[in-house]
Amino acid sequence: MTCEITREPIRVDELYQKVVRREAGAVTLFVGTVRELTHGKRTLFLEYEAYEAMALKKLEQIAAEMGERWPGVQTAITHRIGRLDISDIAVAIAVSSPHRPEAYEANRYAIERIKEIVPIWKKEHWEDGEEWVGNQQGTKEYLDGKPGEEELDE
Amino acid sequence: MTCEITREPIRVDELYQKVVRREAGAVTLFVGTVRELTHGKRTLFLEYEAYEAMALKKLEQIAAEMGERWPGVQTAITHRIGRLDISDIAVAIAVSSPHRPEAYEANRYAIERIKEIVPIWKKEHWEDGEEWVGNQQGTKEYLDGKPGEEELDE
Amino acid sequence: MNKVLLFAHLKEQAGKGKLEVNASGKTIGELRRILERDHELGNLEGIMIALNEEFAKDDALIQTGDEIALIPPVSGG
Amino acid sequence: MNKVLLFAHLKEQAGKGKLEVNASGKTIGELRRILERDHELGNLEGIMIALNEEFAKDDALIQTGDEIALIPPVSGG
Repeated sequence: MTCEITREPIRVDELYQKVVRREAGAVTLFVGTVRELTHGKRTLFLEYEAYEAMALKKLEQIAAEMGERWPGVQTAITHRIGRLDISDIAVAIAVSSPHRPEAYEANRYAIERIKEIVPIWKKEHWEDGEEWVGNQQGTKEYLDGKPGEEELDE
Repeated sequence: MTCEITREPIRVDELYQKVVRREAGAVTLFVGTVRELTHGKRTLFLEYEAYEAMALKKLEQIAAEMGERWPGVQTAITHRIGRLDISDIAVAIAVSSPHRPEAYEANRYAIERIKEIVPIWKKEHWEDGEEWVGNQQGTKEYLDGKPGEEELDE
Repeated sequence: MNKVLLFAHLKEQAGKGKLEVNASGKTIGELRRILERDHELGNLEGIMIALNEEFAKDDALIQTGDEIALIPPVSGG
Repeated sequence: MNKVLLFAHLKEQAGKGKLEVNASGKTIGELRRILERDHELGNLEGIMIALNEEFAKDDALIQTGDEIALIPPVSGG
């Protein structure tokens, strides 16, 4: 399966194996992990929730968009949900392509898109509280567009 | 060890483990594999040779340059030498950082730099011959500079 | 009847993950106003609505059995 | 004496991975011309020269025991 929502730990090597092939000369992986400090505040753990059926559809849509924009790339995306501790992998994106520029660009596109259109939410748990996090600019539909440059900094 | 020249198969997960840490929210990996077709010609296998001591120094230099340009990133680079078959991993670069833009940018910088200053050579073996491959524009020293944009397409 | 799925803070606010609403024949925009008026969900500005697992515009028409979901700003990745 | 290491096609051309040359007191540029004249290495234009594992300019001075290497255009990665 190209895309997956899972409750189990994500294994980087498994994603890699999904996309490597004889035609590929480059594979890029993005691994999003639970960071301990955000704006100086110490995270204890995160909780991810998904509208699973739709989230999976949206991940597959992103993979399809990538294939249109960068013909020749092959993509695998896995997002984990449930409780995640510091350094656990929340999301992993693997992209293979014959040459490296597309492998980098398509991979970056995937994570920006995930942060726009995939119905997954995270709840921060700190020592002194908890909160569901929303993105800064609201979920975007982008029926046909590409993500803007404004959100390259989370 | 941050950087390594090896004759053994490269394991993606091992590179990942070298850079993941509590302060990181993003890890990028670049994996360069042996592609079967280049300009329509079928590669049987590749042979990589290195000036090992200097190659290792240059990899460490690249990791240091990255730390200066993107404070907060942590880097691991492994390059394999010897005989490599199709889909074998020739080079793997792992970069971790608190946020994702640097993780992508620094990673890309690393591979461009490797192709400029690290004394490693590959020999293509085809059905009808073999040849040592040189880069198109000659090895660059770039004592203090950054790689140009012209070589973003190998 | 239609299922309206709730997630994240909306689910916690409502104390449940699902509402049952008769929205057949109504538009997404009309449903939004009904939900704001009759349910303890607060202001739904900034909340997108999905119809059968696809983002829907305010003028989309809801049919019997359609699955609806309220999508707060996402924060995956 | 100085070791001059050869790699890739230069190593194959010379049939060995190492030359012994007395280059003490000479510059890298002078050594380049000596190698072109006295050894079967062909034209060394485009070949960089490393001195003790660091790229060296043509005016760098070679001392006894320094390790020299001819660096053809690299093709790693």
